[in-house]
Amino acid sequence: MDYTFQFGELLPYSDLIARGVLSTVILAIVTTVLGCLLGTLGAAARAGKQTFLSRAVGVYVELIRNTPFIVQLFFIFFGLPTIGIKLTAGEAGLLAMVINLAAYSTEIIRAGIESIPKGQLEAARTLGLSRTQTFTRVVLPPALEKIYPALTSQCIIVMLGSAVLSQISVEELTFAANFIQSRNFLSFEVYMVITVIYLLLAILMRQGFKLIHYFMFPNLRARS
Amino acid sequence: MSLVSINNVHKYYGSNHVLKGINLEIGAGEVVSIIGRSGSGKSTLLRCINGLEAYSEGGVVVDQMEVVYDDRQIRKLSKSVGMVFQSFNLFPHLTVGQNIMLAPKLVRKLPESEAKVIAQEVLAKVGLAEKIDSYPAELSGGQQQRVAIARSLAMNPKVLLCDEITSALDPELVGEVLKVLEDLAAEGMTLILVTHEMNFARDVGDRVIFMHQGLVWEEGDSKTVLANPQTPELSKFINAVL
Amino acid sequence: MSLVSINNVHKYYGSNHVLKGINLEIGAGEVVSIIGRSGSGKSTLLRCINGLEAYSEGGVVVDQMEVVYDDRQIRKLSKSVGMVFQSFNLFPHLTVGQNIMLAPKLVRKLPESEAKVIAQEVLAKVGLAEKIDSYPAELSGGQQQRVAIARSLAMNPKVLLCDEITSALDPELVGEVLKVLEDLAAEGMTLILVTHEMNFARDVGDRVIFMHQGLVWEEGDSKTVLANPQTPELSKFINAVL
Amino acid sequence: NQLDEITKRGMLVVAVPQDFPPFGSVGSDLQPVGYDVDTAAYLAESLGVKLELVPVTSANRIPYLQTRKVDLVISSMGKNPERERVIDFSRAYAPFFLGVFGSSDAAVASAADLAGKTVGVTRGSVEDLELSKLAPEDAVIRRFEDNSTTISAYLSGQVELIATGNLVAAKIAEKGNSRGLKSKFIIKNSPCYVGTHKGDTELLTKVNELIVAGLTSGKLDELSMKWFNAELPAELKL
Amino acid sequence: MSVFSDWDILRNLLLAARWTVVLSLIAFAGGATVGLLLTMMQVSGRTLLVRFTRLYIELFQGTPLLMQLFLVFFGLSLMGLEVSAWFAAALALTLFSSAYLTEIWRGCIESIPRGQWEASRCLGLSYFEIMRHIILPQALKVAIAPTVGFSVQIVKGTALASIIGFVELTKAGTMLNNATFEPFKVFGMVALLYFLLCYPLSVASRKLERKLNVAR
Ligand SMILES: Nc1ncnc2c1ncn2[C@@H]1O[C@H](COP(=O)(O)OP(=O)(O)OP(=O)(O)O)[C@@H](O)[C@H]1O
Ligand SMILES: Nc1ncnc2c1ncn2[C@@H]1O[C@H](COP(=O)(O)OP(=O)(O)OP(=O)(O)O)[C@@H](O)[C@H]1O
Ligand SMILES: [Mg+2]
Ligand SMILES: [Mg+2]
Repeated sequence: MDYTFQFGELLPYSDLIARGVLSTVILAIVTTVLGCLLGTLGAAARAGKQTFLSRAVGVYVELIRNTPFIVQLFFIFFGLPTIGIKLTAGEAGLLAMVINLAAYSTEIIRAGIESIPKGQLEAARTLGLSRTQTFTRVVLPPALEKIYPALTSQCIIVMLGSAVLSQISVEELTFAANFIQSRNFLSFEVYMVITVIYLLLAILMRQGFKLIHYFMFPNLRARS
Repeated sequence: MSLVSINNVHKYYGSNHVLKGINLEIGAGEVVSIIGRSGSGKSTLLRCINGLEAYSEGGVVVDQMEVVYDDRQIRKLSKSVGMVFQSFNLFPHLTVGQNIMLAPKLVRKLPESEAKVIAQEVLAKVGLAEKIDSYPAELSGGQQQRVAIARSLAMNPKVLLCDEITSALDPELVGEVLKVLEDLAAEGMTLILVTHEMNFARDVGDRVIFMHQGLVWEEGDSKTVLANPQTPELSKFINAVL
Repeated sequence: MSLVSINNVHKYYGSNHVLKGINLEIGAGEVVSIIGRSGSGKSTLLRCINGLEAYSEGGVVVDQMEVVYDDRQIRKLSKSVGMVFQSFNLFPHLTVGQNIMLAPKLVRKLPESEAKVIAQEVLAKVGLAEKIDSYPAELSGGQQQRVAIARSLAMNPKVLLCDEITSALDPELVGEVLKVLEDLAAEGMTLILVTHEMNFARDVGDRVIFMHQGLVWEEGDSKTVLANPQTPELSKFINAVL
Repeated sequence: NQLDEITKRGMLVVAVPQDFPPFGSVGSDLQPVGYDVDTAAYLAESLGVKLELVPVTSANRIPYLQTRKVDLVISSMGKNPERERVIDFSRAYAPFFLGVFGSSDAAVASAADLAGKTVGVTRGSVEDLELSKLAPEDAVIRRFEDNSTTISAYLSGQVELIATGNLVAAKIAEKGNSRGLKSKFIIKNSPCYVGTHKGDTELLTKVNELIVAGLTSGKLDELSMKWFNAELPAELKL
Repeated sequence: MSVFSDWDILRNLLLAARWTVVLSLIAFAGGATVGLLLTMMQVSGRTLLVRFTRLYIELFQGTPLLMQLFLVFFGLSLMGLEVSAWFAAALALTLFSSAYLTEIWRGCIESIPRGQWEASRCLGLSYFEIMRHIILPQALKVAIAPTVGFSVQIVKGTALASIIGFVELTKAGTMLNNATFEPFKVFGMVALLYFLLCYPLSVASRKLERKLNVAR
C-alpha cells in the first residue's frame, strides 16, 4: 500500500462536520419524538377492532415497510411537486424519516400491546376503568417497557438511515463527508472519520434511551 | 332479597354448551365455594356474574343491577362486584399503592389524598401496610395475591369473586391468602370462590356448589355436602382432590 | 457404603450463602424426601448432586464418583444419576420414543434396535406404552411427567433425583405420577425427591429431610419426623402445608 | 506503465457521465450515449483496443480514477488547481461555458443578484467550486449528489436556478419543460479535459497526441456537429 | 435524444430489477454464511470470540450502510485491491446483513428454555450433541420467520448500491427520471416494483410466525 493517510487535511472542515453532526442530531431527535408518537397512535388504531382506520393504517405500514427509504425520499422530494406538494429538502427528508419510523414503531408497539396478558385488561375492566383509561394506564406503559429495546434499535436504524438525505442536498453528516470529499478528494479519510462519528452517535443514542428508560420505568429500577 | 341472583343462565362457546341452565340465589354475607373438575364451567360462571363474559340466555342480577355485557354497565357494576384472579393481574409498572389507588381515583373520582387513605386501610386489612411503595415484582406470590384482594376491596364491593386465587401459589403461601379471606368472611363480606381448598370450603364456607358438565350437580351446606356426597361424581371428585 | 455421600457442602451465589454445610449419607434403595420452604436450598442441593451446579466447598460422591462441575464428569455421572424436573423438559421436537432413545443412543452408544427395546420397557413401566409415537404436546401434563421419568430410567440410573415433579400438575393428575414413583420405590430404586406431597413422603418415603436456611434442620424416619417435629420451624412448616 | 497495461489487456476503461446531456446521457436501453462517449470510442479505436464504459457522477469520478477503477475520465471535466494536485489533465477536447440558468421570469443578471435565491449545483463540480467563491453570503446553494439530481431538483421546482454548462442547459430546455431555461450569466469558460491517474505520463502524452489528431482530422468537429449542433470553437484548436 | 414510452420505462426498470434480485440473493447468501459463523462464535461462550462478535455487531449496526458502502468501495481500492461496484455492494451488504442475522439467530438460540439444556446435560449429552440434537433443531424453527422477515431489509438495502453506481432498480429509476423528467411516475413504478418484491416476503414471514406459534 503506497497511500499515506492525511487526516490532518480534514481539520479546516471541522466547522462543516460540526454543523453536519448538529443537523443529524436534530433530525434524529425530531424523528424519534414524532415517529414514536405517531407509532403509538397507529398501534392504538391497529390494536382495536377492525375499522376503516385500522385497515388504512395497515396499508400505510405495509407500503412503507416494503419499499426502500431512498425511493420514498425521491418520491417525496421529486415526485410530490408534480402534484403540487412542494417541500424543501429538509422538510422532505424529515417527512420521509418520520413516516418511516412511524410505520415501524406502529408494528413494534402493536406487538407490545398484544403481548400484554388478557388478564391485565380483565383486571382493569373489573375495576371499572374505561377503554381509554385501560389503554393509557394499564396497557401502554408495560407494552412500551417490553418493546423498549426493539424501539431503541429502530430509532437508531432510522437515525443511521438519515445518511441518505445527503442525496437530496440536506446538509447533514454524510453531506459534510461528501462535500469535503468533493473538495479535497480524500475519500477514505473523510468516510472513515464520519463513520466513526456515526458510530459514536449511535452509541450515544443508545445511552440516551437507557437514561430515558431509567426515568420512565421506575419499577425496573426497583427490581435490580 | 338476594344479592346475586342467577336465573337459568346458559352459555355457549361456538357450539360448546358450557353452562346449561344455572340457577342460584346468593344472599348478602354468604360465603359460597364453587368446586368441580377442570372445564366444568366454574370460571365461566364467575365471569358471567361480573359481565366479563356475555351469557347466551337467562339473566343475572347483582345488587339490583341487571348484568349485561357492555362497557358502561360493567363500569357501574364494578362498584358492587370485585374480582380476584388466579394470576393476580397486578399492574407491574405501578407500585402497590398505585395499583390500589388507580380505580378509586379514575372510577370513583376520589382525590389522591382520600385514595391514599383507602389504600392504607385495605393494605392494613391484608397485613401489608409496609409494602405500599413496593413494586409487585418485589413481593412473593402470596403477598401479590393479598395486594390483589386489597385492590378489589378499595372499590368497596358488595361481593368479591375469587377464581382459584391460591392455585398459583407455593403451598406454604396458600395459608396467608386464605387467612385474609377468612377475616373478610368474618367481617360479613359476601364471597363467591372457585377453589380446590376443600378444608377451607368446609371450615369457612357456608355453602358448597359442585359443578359438573355445566350444571349445578349438587349443592348445600358445606359440611353436609362434603361429608355426604349424594352423587358418584362428587364422591369421585372429593377422593381425587383430598 | 452409601450410594450418595454429601460432605460439608457449601454453596454461594455471589454473596448469598445458599447451602451452609450439608452432610448426608444416602444408601442404595432408600427413598428420601427433602422438604422445606421456598428458597431453603432444596433445588440447589439436588443440582449439586448431579453436577448441574458447582458447589463452593465440601464434596459430593455418588456411586464412588466424585461430583465435579465439568462436562466430561457430568457425562460419566449421567449413567448413575437421573433427574426429573418440575417442568418436564421433554424435547418438544422429538416423539416420546425419540426423547427416550436419544441418550441411550448417544451416550450409551446402543444401536437403534436396542434403544427401542429399552424405550418400550420404560414406557410400559410408566404405563404409556401406546404413546411411543406421540409428541409431548399431545400428552397431558401427568403423561408428560411420566415420559420424563421414563426417559431418565432409560439410562438405567442408580439414583433418581426429582425436583417438585408434581407441582406443575393439575391436582387430579398428581396421583398418576406419584403412583409411578411408588412402583419405582417398591422395585428398590433409590429416590431423592424434593416434594410438597406430605402424604407421599410419609407413606412411601423412608426418610424425611427438612431443610431450612441452607441447613439440614431436622431429619429422620419419615413417619416419626412428620408426626413429632422437634423444631418450631418444622412444626410451622407442616401446619402451613397440610 | 498504464499505456502498456491498456494495450496488454486490449481494453480501455473510461469513466463517462450518464446524467449530463449532451456529453453523456442514456438511450432507451439505458446505455450511455453522447459526445464524451463518442470521444472515448474514438480514443479506443485509435489505440486499437476495446472500450469499456463506466458511468460515473461528478462527485465520484475522481475517486474512480484515484483508485484506478478507470484508465481515463472523459466526463466533461473542467480543470482547477485542487484537481491538478491529485490527477493529471490532458489538453482540452471540448468547450464548456459554465453559467447560471433559470426560468425567464427570474431577475438575475450577475452573481450579486443571487442574493436570497436558491441555486442548485452538482456537488464537487467546477461550477460548485466557482459559484461557492462568487455567490454572495445570503445566496442559498443547494448541492446535489449528481447532475441528474440537480436537474431533477430544478425541473421539479425545488431550486429556482441552477449552475451548469451552457450546452447542458440547452439540452434541458430542448425537453420542452414548462419551466424553460434561460442563461442568466456566465461564471467561467471551463473547457473539458481528459483526466488521467497522476504520473501516467506515457498515457497522457498519447491521449494528447490523439486529441490533436482528432482536432486536425475533423473527427472531433464531426462529433461536435452531431451533439452540439455547432463546430468546435477556434480557440480549442490552438 | 430518444423518447421513452411508459413501456420503455417499465421494461428498463424490470431489467434492472433482475440485478436487485441477484444482488439480494448474493447478499443473503453471504450474510447467512458469515452470520452462521458469527452465531456459532457467539454462543461458544469463549470470551474472545464473543467479544469479537459483539464488536462486529456494534460496528455494523452502529454505522450507516451507506458509509459502509463508501468505505468498502473507495477504501479497499486504496489498499490496492481491485473493487468493482458489484463486489463492493455484495461485500458491504454481506457485512451489514450478517451483523443483523447474527443478532436474530442468537436470540433464537437463547429463546430455547434453559430447562432443555439442563435436561440434556443430565442425560449425559455433550455440548456439541446438545447443540446438534436439541437446541439447533428447535432454534431453526424459531429462526425461519424472522430470517425471512429480515430478507426484506436486504432487498431494500440493495437500493443504496445505486449510490456507488451499481445499476439496479433504484439507479435505473434515477437514470430514467433524468431522461424523462417524470419523477412521480418513475419513482412510483420503482416503489411498486420494490413492493412486489418485498411484500410476499413480509407476508410469508408473518404466516410462518403464526404457524409456528400455533404449532407450539
Ligand atoms: N374463551 C373461550 N373460548 C372458547 N371456549 C372456552 C373459553 N373459555 C372457556 N372455554 C371452554 O368452556 C368450558 C368451561 O371452561 P371454564 O374455564 O369455565 O372451566 P373451569 O371449570 O373454570 O375449569 P378450570 O378448573 O380448568 O379453570 C371448557 O370446556 C373450556 O374449554
Ligand atoms: N441461579 C441462581 N442465581 C442466584 N441465586 C440463586 C440461583 N438459584 C437459586 N438462587 C438462590 O438460592 C436460594 C435457594 O434456592 P433454591 O432454588 O435452592 O430453593 P428451593 O428450596 O428449591 O426453593 P423452591 O421451593 O422455591 O424451589 C434462593 O435464595 C435463591 O434465590
Ligand atoms: Mg377456571
Ligand atoms: Mg426449587
